[in-house]
Parts: sequence; structure tokens; C-alpha cells
Amino acid sequence: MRRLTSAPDRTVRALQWGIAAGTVLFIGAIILWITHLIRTAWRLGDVPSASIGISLVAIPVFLTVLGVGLYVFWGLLTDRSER
Amino acid sequence: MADPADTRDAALLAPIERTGRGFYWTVGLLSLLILWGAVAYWTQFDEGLGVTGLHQPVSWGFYVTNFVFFIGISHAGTLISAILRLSKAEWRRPITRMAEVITVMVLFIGAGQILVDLGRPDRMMNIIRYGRYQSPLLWDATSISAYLTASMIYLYIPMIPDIAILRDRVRKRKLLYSVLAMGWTGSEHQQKVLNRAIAIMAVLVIPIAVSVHTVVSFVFSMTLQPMWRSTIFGPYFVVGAIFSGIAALIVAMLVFRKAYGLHGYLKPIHFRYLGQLLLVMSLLWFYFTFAEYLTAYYGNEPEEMHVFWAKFSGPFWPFFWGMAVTNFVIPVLCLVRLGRHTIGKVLTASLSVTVGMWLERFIIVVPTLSNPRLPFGEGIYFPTWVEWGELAGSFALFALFFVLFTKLFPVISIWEIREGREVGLKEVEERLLTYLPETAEPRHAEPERGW
Amino acid sequence: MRVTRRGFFQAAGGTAGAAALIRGTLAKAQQAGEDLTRWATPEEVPVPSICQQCPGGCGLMVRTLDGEVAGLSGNPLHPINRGALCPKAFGGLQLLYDPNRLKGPMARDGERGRFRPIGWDEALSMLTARLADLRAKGLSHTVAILGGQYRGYRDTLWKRFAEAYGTPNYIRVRCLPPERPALAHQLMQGVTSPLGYDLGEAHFILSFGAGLLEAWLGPVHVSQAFARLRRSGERPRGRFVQVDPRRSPTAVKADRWVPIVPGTDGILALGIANALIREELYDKEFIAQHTFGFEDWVDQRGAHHEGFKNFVLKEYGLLAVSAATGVPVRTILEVARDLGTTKPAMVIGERGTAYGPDDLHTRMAIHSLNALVGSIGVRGGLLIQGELPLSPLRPVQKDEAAARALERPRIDGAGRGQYLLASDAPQALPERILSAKPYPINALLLFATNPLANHPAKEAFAKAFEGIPFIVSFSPFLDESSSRADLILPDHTYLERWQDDQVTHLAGFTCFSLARPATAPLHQTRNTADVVLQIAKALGGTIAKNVPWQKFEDFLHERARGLYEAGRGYVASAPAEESLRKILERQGYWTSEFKSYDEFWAALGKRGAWWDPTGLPVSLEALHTTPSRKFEFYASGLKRLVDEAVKRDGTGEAFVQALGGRDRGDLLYLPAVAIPAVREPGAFPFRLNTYRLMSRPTGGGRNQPWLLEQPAVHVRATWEGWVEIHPKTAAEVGVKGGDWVWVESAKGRIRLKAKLYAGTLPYVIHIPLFGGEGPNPNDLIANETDPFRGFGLLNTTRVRILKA
Amino acid sequence: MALWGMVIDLDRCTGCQACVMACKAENNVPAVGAKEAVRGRIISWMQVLTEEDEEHPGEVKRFLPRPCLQCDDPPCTKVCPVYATYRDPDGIVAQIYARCIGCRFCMAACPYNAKYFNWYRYQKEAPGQNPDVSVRPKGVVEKCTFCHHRLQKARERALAERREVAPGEYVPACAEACPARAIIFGDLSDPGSEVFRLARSPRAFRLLEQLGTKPKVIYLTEGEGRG
Repeated sequence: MRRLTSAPDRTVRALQWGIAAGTVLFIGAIILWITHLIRTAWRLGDVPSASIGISLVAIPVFLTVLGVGLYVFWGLLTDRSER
Repeated sequence: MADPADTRDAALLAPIERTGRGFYWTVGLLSLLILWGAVAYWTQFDEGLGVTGLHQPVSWGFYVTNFVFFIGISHAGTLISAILRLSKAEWRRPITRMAEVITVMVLFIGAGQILVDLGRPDRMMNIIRYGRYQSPLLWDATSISAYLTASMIYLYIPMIPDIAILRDRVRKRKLLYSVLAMGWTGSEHQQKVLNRAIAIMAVLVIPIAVSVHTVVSFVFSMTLQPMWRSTIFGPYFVVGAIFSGIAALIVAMLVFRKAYGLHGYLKPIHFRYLGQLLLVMSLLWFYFTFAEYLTAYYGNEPEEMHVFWAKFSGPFWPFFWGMAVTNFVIPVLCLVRLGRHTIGKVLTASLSVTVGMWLERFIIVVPTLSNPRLPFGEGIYFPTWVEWGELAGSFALFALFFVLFTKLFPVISIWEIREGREVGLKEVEERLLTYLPETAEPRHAEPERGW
Repeated sequence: MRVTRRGFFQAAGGTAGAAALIRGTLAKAQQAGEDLTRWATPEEVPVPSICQQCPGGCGLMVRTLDGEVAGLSGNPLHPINRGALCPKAFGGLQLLYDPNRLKGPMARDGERGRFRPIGWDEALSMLTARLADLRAKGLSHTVAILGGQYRGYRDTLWKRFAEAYGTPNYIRVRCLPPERPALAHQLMQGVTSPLGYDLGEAHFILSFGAGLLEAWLGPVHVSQAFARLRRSGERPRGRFVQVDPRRSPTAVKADRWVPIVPGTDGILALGIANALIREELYDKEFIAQHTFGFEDWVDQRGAHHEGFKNFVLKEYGLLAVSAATGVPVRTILEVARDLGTTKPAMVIGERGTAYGPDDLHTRMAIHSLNALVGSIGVRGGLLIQGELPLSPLRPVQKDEAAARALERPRIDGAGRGQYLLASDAPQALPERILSAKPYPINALLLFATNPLANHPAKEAFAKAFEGIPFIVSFSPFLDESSSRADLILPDHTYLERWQDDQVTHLAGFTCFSLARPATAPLHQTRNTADVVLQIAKALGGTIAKNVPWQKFEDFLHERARGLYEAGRGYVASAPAEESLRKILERQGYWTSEFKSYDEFWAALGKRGAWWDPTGLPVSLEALHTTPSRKFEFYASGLKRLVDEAVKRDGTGEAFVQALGGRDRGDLLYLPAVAIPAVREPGAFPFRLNTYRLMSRPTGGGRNQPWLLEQPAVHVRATWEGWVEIHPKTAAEVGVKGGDWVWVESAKGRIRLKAKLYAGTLPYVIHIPLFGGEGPNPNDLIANETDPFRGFGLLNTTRVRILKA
Repeated sequence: MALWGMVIDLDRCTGCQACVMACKAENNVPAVGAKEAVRGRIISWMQVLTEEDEEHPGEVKRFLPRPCLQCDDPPCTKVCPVYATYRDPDGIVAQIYARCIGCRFCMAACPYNAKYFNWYRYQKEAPGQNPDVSVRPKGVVEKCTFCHHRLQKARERALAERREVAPGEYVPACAEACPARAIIFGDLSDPGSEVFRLARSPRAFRLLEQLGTKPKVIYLTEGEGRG
């Protein structure tokens, strides 16, 4: 298929990068929220062990999911080669 | 990849191109139910939770049951499609997409049940600002959000090639499809990226799914209430989740098979395999239930037995024995011999299991609350129209999301079907050979294709 | 300076903005000002008052913030309740702030039940004109005053006004006059002042149906005594036996619940007496010296009379008693031995629900047990309530019109013929008003009573009210009776008025409580005592002279001077202070705390009560003012009355008949209760037993949601009335717990929710006198009257149960 | 810090419910009305329970007044997702009505069912209410707070007079109103207090002690025992 370099193509391109950025923002916000919860639990000395335990598991999971998502978006969007 | 002009899979694209009168009828009916749910929730939001049937000892009822039920169904998707992908079962090809869609749709509704159950929904932001990790509800929130993101990505990635096909074949919604197709050209590199991503997600999503329902069970097992505080709740809920997930998946498949005439793709063999999987899960579920009630009965602790007899012979006996029949007796009877009219048997089994699993959640939540440890007196719980409305609204909302999804994207993954047709046969043959003792070990360098 | 158009607009805009800004800040400042006043800490003044929700008369300490009532608590200094309260007291807040209280006087507008608000002057002039007119026509005796549940000087004021005005008909409509001793005590001991039960010091209490820990005379005082009985620390734990057809909360707290056939309490008492005498467990020394009629005796005319001992041994063998009462012989023996061996023991039968027509002899039989165990005049037994040394009132000077009217017989017939010994016979009132015998009633004053709802003969009262041309009600609420009135002059509630209370049945000490108004009246209401004083002044003549006081407060102020000059007793003060004064008094030094009466009155107003803990005539002479100066098993006082009645009007038939008929001879005067023949259950197989609830104030408490919401714990009932049925009986009738059932008697039927409660005899069902909205048990209660005492029998009705 | 606790002598308690009404009057707890009460939504922070008599089924054997037992290891504060209920330094389990989101998890977790919910807007500002206690809005959980506002007032008064809070100065409304003096209140950590002595009486027992919530309301059984 020919390369779509016309004007609408650029908006599509921009939207696609927008989706990628959106995913990063979304998962980033969740991770931020989890760190906020952990800081609160740590500050109040509220059974820190449970909250640390959860964060040690939850944050890496979110990061890997983000990693996979970005890997796909990067892989597809930057691929110049034809089929 | 197959050339775009291939017409063999036209049936899959049909629902996207043309919308029949049936579609509008279903959407009309569903939005009616959703309206009832909305009116119900508005009255509750306006007047307070007093409009429901909840009262002092029984502070949780329909909404929490719905929460556990819908989160349970969400395990259908990723768990089954992930396991089938990992075990490279070829018959999974037409099923995985529907399973993943169920997961994402029903997760939204499941999480929504908690918000409906709140006494002060206007203070929802407190969970964000003053969240407290010691509470199992926060563990729920974390694991459900993880599962939601993971399953959304796990749904989207396999859809990219299909969206690309749509971008090229379908005249409508050009912009949407081209954006979502992420510039898919089907090139070698893109295919490699896609397959590797699906492989990773398939591995990743299983532990998350298991964690979600274990943590949902911790909401009950972390308290000190009789017949809630038991160590078996984690696995018991996960088994229950997979069990009700498969049933829901089968029901969804049959509905769309009839609605969009996908007889060619969803063949009795698929239903026979899923039926057997359902039978295994029914036996496993029965095993867990038997274990839990035997320990309670044998332990003979007074408070536990108070709840136990309330379930067996007390005011909750119809729900308990209803659950036992619908979750064990009917599935086993139907699924043991799937020789003739498989579809009919599998449908009855999975419908009864869906109802049975809702009852099982109800039997876990309400009897314990209505028989408190201290001598309060009988708390009998009768749901009101608000709760029924909310339940109907949730089901209708889930069905509406699903139907709208099928209007936008193909309900069966087209490229996986084509891949199955082209490479599937040859690949399975090679793989079979590797299993036989005579042949040598396969070269590791050979790229795994066609997950 | 050149003003450009733009500059002009900028300036104008600026000023407008500034103005808005300033006005905004002004408004904000004004708002802050308001908040400031609201948040400024209000002046908190504790005001002593008296709780009028039941005859207990506990002292309240009302918390007022800037004159507004904001909370109730017990008056810590008050000797009756020492700071504690029962659940009903807190209903007083909702009574005070009840939104549908009457806002002012109202007069009938057209047919009954429709009212128009009027001013106080117009209302008072209407009432005075009517009373003056009746008095002028010599019909002053046709004015009847119905009084409810109250004591102290409001009662004295009404009595004095009735006497001065010239009407004998001042009738108290209620079951038992708590401030008068039970008739049995009066006949057997001759005492006229009420008895004091020293429950706290007793070691053994046997109670026949008296709901001590529920709605008996003073629940808070009794609960405190019960706590001392159980855990007083320096002596072994007291024992307590409750004889009751129902396992009431009192029976639950008792060590032993003796279920008994209703109405046979007297027979059981005589059975216990039999066991005591046969096993020689009775107090021989007390019987020998201080009783009369125990052994056989011969009177002056040589007639032989059988003594109580032989009579009981002959008639009341344990087998016969057990058959009649349904109490096993072993239980009777065990209770008798307990009663005989534990000292000091006490037997209570007063104010238990009246069961049978022969109530007098039942009470006499129960009271005779007190004599047998010698618990009269003993610490931990029955003491005498001394007299309050209030300054006496001059007797009423009656003008000739009043004197002539007072000779007329009372409308309810109390004090003559059948009701010779009864002070009020409210039960007979409706028929007599209807039949206009001996004369019709032209005017009726209702004070603190609601006969159309809270009286078994409420239908008869309703018909009687139709015939009375002019009815005045002083009720602060629009209830069944006041809605039939022609004129309503609403009274303050007890937190808004001056009031006193002379509480009886205390453990030997006397107490005078004084209440100051805790808050200004919320509506246009007036203290009825002040209204009576105003009417008396308006009527003028001798009436005004007999009742000369300006305000009720002055009347109390004048009366309380007696307490100051009595030379004994104290204004209630902190317990530490009091014990010091008691030690001094025991050594003979009694010093008054105050130098002048005004100081005394101010302290009384601040602390709320005066009491005399030591002034306790415990000498046995004081306890026995009978003709023989002894405790009389054979009530010679009663015999004298019967002989006089026979001499006076030939037959005295009605009086003797009421006692039980001439043929019973000596048994009339002995505590003899006939063993009833076993009645086979007719169309109405079950017996109805009504009981009072601890959480239900006098007048029903319809406007106090707190009390309506949590009435009874043992059946987990709320808001609606209920009927307690034994599960076996319920099964026979096919009723499950929580079902609606029809309870039907010969008189009527009501629909109630069934509560299964096994703590009862199978054939007895129990309905609380609920007093709220909904079905009223008074629709069921047969209109039976105690022939001798003139009040309604609440528990002789026979009913049946049908599934609703 | 003081460890406020309560001893309830079941031998003295007559089940008269004065404590229940005193608590409602003091803390502006509303009467929920006939329809709501029949549906089992009565809010009564102190509630008198009745235990059945084993020998005579269907009859009542014992009255058991049950306030919030202010546990030292409260199962309810662990499960609250928004820190709306917590054990404050005085040992009293407090409830923040402004933060509670009404998820009712604490109601399900409390083994004594000492938490109550405002299903409707039962309470309005009304004359005669106690200004020291705020009225609770709709959709919020509320519970017995040992009349915490009385502790604050006692502490303020003590501060103003530069002295320690005297032992008898802070007493909750139920203990003050109980006619049989069955409810004794005090500081469990002060060896001189009555509560401390009675907590070690041979008759003392704690409700559902086996759950390990360490309740600070100790009950004394009926019967002959001394103390």
C-alpha cells in the first residue's frame, strides 16, 4: 500500500501517538496513586508491611503491562518497511 | 497474510457492514432495562440506601453479590483465551476474541457495582485521597485496575490486524479504523512484534486474573464473621470465577452464533470442548464447596452452625439447594455425554451455571450477615425493585456494550482464522511429531509462530 | 482632568465593583456576626425539675443553654434517684418540643371536635361565667372534676377549690391511689399513711405479681434498691422470688419465677402460710406480742372465733393449694422455707395487677405473710412513711351554698354503700352520669387524664361525655378526651412550670421535691394551678378567700416554710455532706444549714429536694393503729364498719355483699380467699393479662418516638402493640411468630402482631398497655369492677385468638 | 494516656433500657419511625440484647447491654478503605462522619454489630438537641463513641483549671443514667480506679473474647461470686 503522507494521515499519526501517550498517562497515574497510598500508609505507620508487600507486586506488574503496550505501539508506528 | 479480496470470511465482516432490524430491537430492549436501572439508581442516590431492602444486620446484599458475580465472569476472557493460547489449542481461534471482550466489558460493570453500593458516592474521591492499603477494598481496587489495563491491552493487541482489514475493506468509520490500526501493514517486523506482545500478555494476564478474584474473596475472608473467615475462600472464588466465566462465554458464543449465523466458525466441536471444560470446573467447584461446608459442619462451632443451618434448612434453603442443583446436578447431567445435540445441552448447562453462581455468591454474602454472633434476632432480607432494577440494568448494560462492540469490530478474529487455515495444519503436524519418542529434539532456533 | 468616556466607564465600573466588593464584605461580616452570636458559648444553667412520666417522681437536672432546654439528666443530689433515670425520663424532651402541642386556649366551634383558637381572657371569662351561673342556681354539686395521675399541692389545690366551690365530685380516674396505703394494710395495721418498702436492706423478697423492676411505683428507686439487694458487698447476695403468670423482666431477674394461675395469688399465700405454721418457721415472738386473731379467741359476748392458724391449717392444705394455683407442692415448700429462714424477708403484693373480684382478701392474705415472718417495722421490712412537716392549711370555710351542695352524695357513689371504703370509684362513673342518678352532671373539668383512651370503660365514658353540656379540658395535647371538650385551657408541660411532688413508698424516708420552670413556656399555655387560682379569684366570695394566693409559686413558697421550721431534715446535698450531718444528728445536734427562710427557699430551688432520712417512727406502736393496737389477722376495724353499716341503713346489704356475702360470717374479716371451682374454658379459652411497660409514660407517650421505638426487650418489639402467646398455644391456633392475629373478648376485638414468648402459662396471653397509636387493649377488657374498691379489673377478661 | 473502659455488672442490670434512651438523648440519635423500625433499621448505639434460656427455650435468661466495646484491636478500623474509623490515642474507636463513604465494610466486619447506618436522612437540626454532638447526614455509618464529647469538655475544663481530669469527671451518658449503677466507667490503666479492680473480679468475662479483638467493655456475670 502506498505511504499515506497526506494531511489526514498526519492527524491519524498524531492520534495514534496520542493513544500511546494516553496509555502512559493512565498507567502512570495509577502508579502515582499507589505510591501516594504507600506514602500515606508509611507516614501513618499503618501496617507498612502490607502496603509494601502490595506495592512490590503491583508496581512492577503495571510497569510490565506499560512496557508491552509501548513495545507494540513503538514497534508498529515506527515500522517503515513494506509487507 | 491472506489477500484482502478473500471473501471466505465475509460472514465475519457482515455484522459490521449491515445492521439488521434485530439489532435495533435488541438495543431498544436493552436500553429499556438500562433505563429501569438508571431510574432505580437515581431514586437511591436521591433518597438514600433506604429504598433498598438492606437493614441493620444485613448491610450488604444484592450489590456486593453482583460485584463478586460480574468480577467472576470477567475471568472467562483472559484466563481461558490466555490458557488456550499458551497451550496452542487450535480450536481456540474463534473463541479468544469474544472471551477477551467479555472480560473488559464486564470489569467496568463489576467495578461499577461497588460505586452503586456506596452510601455516599459523592465522596468517591476519598478513596483516591485518603486510600488505606490495610483495607482489602484497596487491594481490590489495585488488582482490578491492573487486570483492567492488562485485559484492555490484551484485547487491543490481537485486534490490530483485524482493524487494519476493516480499514481497507469497510467504507464506514475510516478515521477510527485507521487510527486504531496503528499503521498496521502486516510486515514481517510488525507481525513479530505483535506475536511476541501477545505471548507476553498471555503469560502476564493469568496471575493478575487469579490475584483479582483471590483479593475479592479477601473482602470476606479477612473479617471475623462465621463462615466467611476460612482459608479456602481464595481458591474457591477463583474456581467459581473460571466456572461462571466459561458458562458466560458459552452463552455469549451461542447468542452471537445464532444472531450473526457464525455456524461455520463456532462448530459443535468447540462447544464439546468447552462443555468438557465446564464439567471439569463444575466438579472442581463442587469439591471446594463440599470441603468448605464439611469443615464448618465437622467443626460444629455454634455461630458457624447457626449460619450453616440457616443455609441448609433455615430461611435460605431454597437458594442454597437451588445453587447446588444448578451448579452441580444440571451441569453434570448435561455435560457427561455430549454426543448428540451438544448445543442444547451445553446451553442449558451454562445458563444454569450462570444462575447458580449468582446464587452461590448470594449464599456466601447474605446468610452470614443475617445471623450475627450476638443474639440480635432474625434479620430477613428482601430485595426491593431498586435492587432488581440495578441488577437488570447491569446485565443490560453489559449486553449493550457487547452488541455495540460487535457492530464496530469483528466478533471473531479474522486474521487468526486465516492463519489457522494457512499454517495451522502444518504446524500442528510438526508439533505432534516432536511429541513422539522417536524424533529428535526440535532446533531451538525455529521461530514460534501462530500463537 | 479630562474625563474620557472610557475613563468614565472604567471609574464607574471600578466604583460599582468596589461597592459590590464592599457590600459583599459587609454581607460576609454580617453573616460572620450572626455565626459569632450562634457560636458564642451560651450560658449553661442546670435547673432542677421533677419527672412526671410516672408516679416515681425522680429528680431531674435540666440542662438549659440561654434559657433553652438542651438535655436531661438525673439530679445527682435528689435522694430518690441519686442522678439515675429510667428510659421514660428522656421522653420528656420530645414531650416538651412536640410539634402538635396545643398553641393556646381553644373553644368549640360548632359540633364537637372542631375548635377555634381564643385568647386566655375570653376563655377564663367563659369558664368563670359558667361556674358562677351553676353555683348561683345551686347546682354547684353538678360540676365534676376528673383528676388523673398527680400528687402534691396540685391535688390539694383542686380538693380545696372543689370544697370551696361546693362540689363533692373531685374524682381521681386511675387504678390504685399510690399515695394511699393498700386497703389490706389499712385494715390489718390501721395505718393511714403509705407503707415504705425497705427493699435495699432486705435479704429475701417474695413478690406476688408486682412488676418491681418494671413500671411499679418508682422504677429508679426500686432498681437502685435491687442493685443493693444483689451486690451490696457487705452481706450475702439477696434472693428474690417473683410469683407471676408471666416471666416478666422482673421474673427474669428473680432467682426463681413461680408461674401461677392468674387470680390465685391469695391462695398461694395462704398455702405458704400453712407451710410456715406447720414447720414452725414463723416469727413466734412477733406473733405472740404484736398480733391479734392468730390463735382461736373468744370475744366479749362469749362467741368463739376460729383463729388464723387453725383456719389456714384446716382449709389450705398444700395439695389443695397446689391444685388451685398450679404451683407444685415442692415449690411452695421451698419458697416457704426460704421465706421463713432468711431474715429480714419481705412479701410484696401491693399494686400488682388486680386479678380477681376478691382482691381485698387476696391482698390481706399476702400481707399476713409479712406478719408471719415478722418483717413489719424491721430494717429491711415494711416501714412507715412519715408525714411531711409542711405548714398546714387553714380548713376551708364553706358558705352555706357550698355546705348544702357538699351534703349531696358523690356522683360515683364512693364513700357509701358498696364503695364505703373506696375514695374514688371511677369505674361506676359513666353509668351514673348516663343515668343521671342521683343527679345529672352539667359541667366536667378534665385534668391530666384521658378517660376516653386509657380507661377500660372508655366506650361508656364516651357515651357519658355526649350527655354533658359543658366539658373543659386542661390537656396540653389534642387527645381523645380533649377533642370532645367545649373549652381547652392547655397546661404547661412539667418542664415549663412550678410544681412540687410528695413521693410515697420510699424506703422509710420522706421527701418533698420542688421543680422550677426550666424554660419559658414555648406556647401560649398556662400552669393549670395558676388558672384555678385565677378562676377562684374571679368567682370571688368565700372561694377567693379560701384560695387567696396570686400564683402557684407563692402557694408553694408559703407551704415550704413548714419544712424550714420543722427542725429536722435537710435540703438535698452531696452525699458526703449529708453523712456528716447524719452523724451529728445521731448525737443529737441538728443544725440548720440556713439562716433565713429565703436562703432555704433559694437552696431548695437550686437543689430540687428536701428530705428527712432519720425521722423514721419505726416503733411498733406507730405501725399498729388498729383498735387492738396490734397486727390484726381478724380485721376488727372492718367488722366495726360492717356493724355500723348494718345499723345505719338496716341491711348494709350492698357493702356486705361486696365483701363476699353475709353467709361467710367470720371469713369476711379473715384473709380468706375462696378456692374457685375449675371453670372449663368456654368460647373464650384464654385469659388476658395486661401489664404496664417500663418504657411507656402515663398518658401513653404517643408523641415520644424514642419510647415508642424501643418498648420491650424480651420480645424485641417496636412501635406496634403486640400480644405474647406461648409457642404451644400459638401452634394450636396455627399462628407463627410475627403474624397478625385477632384477639377477641366478649366486649370487642383488636388486631395485634403475635410474639411467641415461652415465658408464660400456656392458656394466658399478655398484652402490654401500649398507649401509642393503633389498637387499644382497653377495647378488650371487660368492664368488670372490683365491687369493693370501685376500680376496673384489668385481668379478668377471657379472650380467644384468631388468625388475622 | 488514659485507657477508657467500662464494666457492666449483669447481676445489677435489670434490662430497663435507661442506658439506651440516655445515649439517644445525649447523642441526638434519631427515632427512625415506625416503617423503618419494623424493617430493622433502628439506630441505637447502646442496645440491650437478650440471651435465651437453654433449659427453657423461648424464654429470656439474661439482659446484655452492648455499647461499642472500643476494642484495642478493632476489626472495623482495619477494613475501612478511607481512614474514616480509627482507634484514637484515648483508646476510643472514633468515626469521622465527614469522610465516611458509606461502603459499610466496617459494619460487616464488626463481630458485635455495634455500627449503625443512616439509610435515609433520619436526623435534622431540631430544638432540644445536644449542641455538643453533630447530627449525622444520610449514607454515613455511626457508632457509640463513649460520649467522646464529654471527654473533650472534661479535658478543656481540666486544662482551664490547670489540673488533671479527675476520675469521676468524665462519665458517658449511659453510665450516668443507669438506675441500678450496673455500668461503671473509668480508666483501665489507672490501678486505683474501680474499673481496674472490677476488671479482675472472678465474675469478669469479655464478650467474644476468643476473637482476639481485646474489647474494653468487661461484663460481670450474675451469681454468687464476690467482687
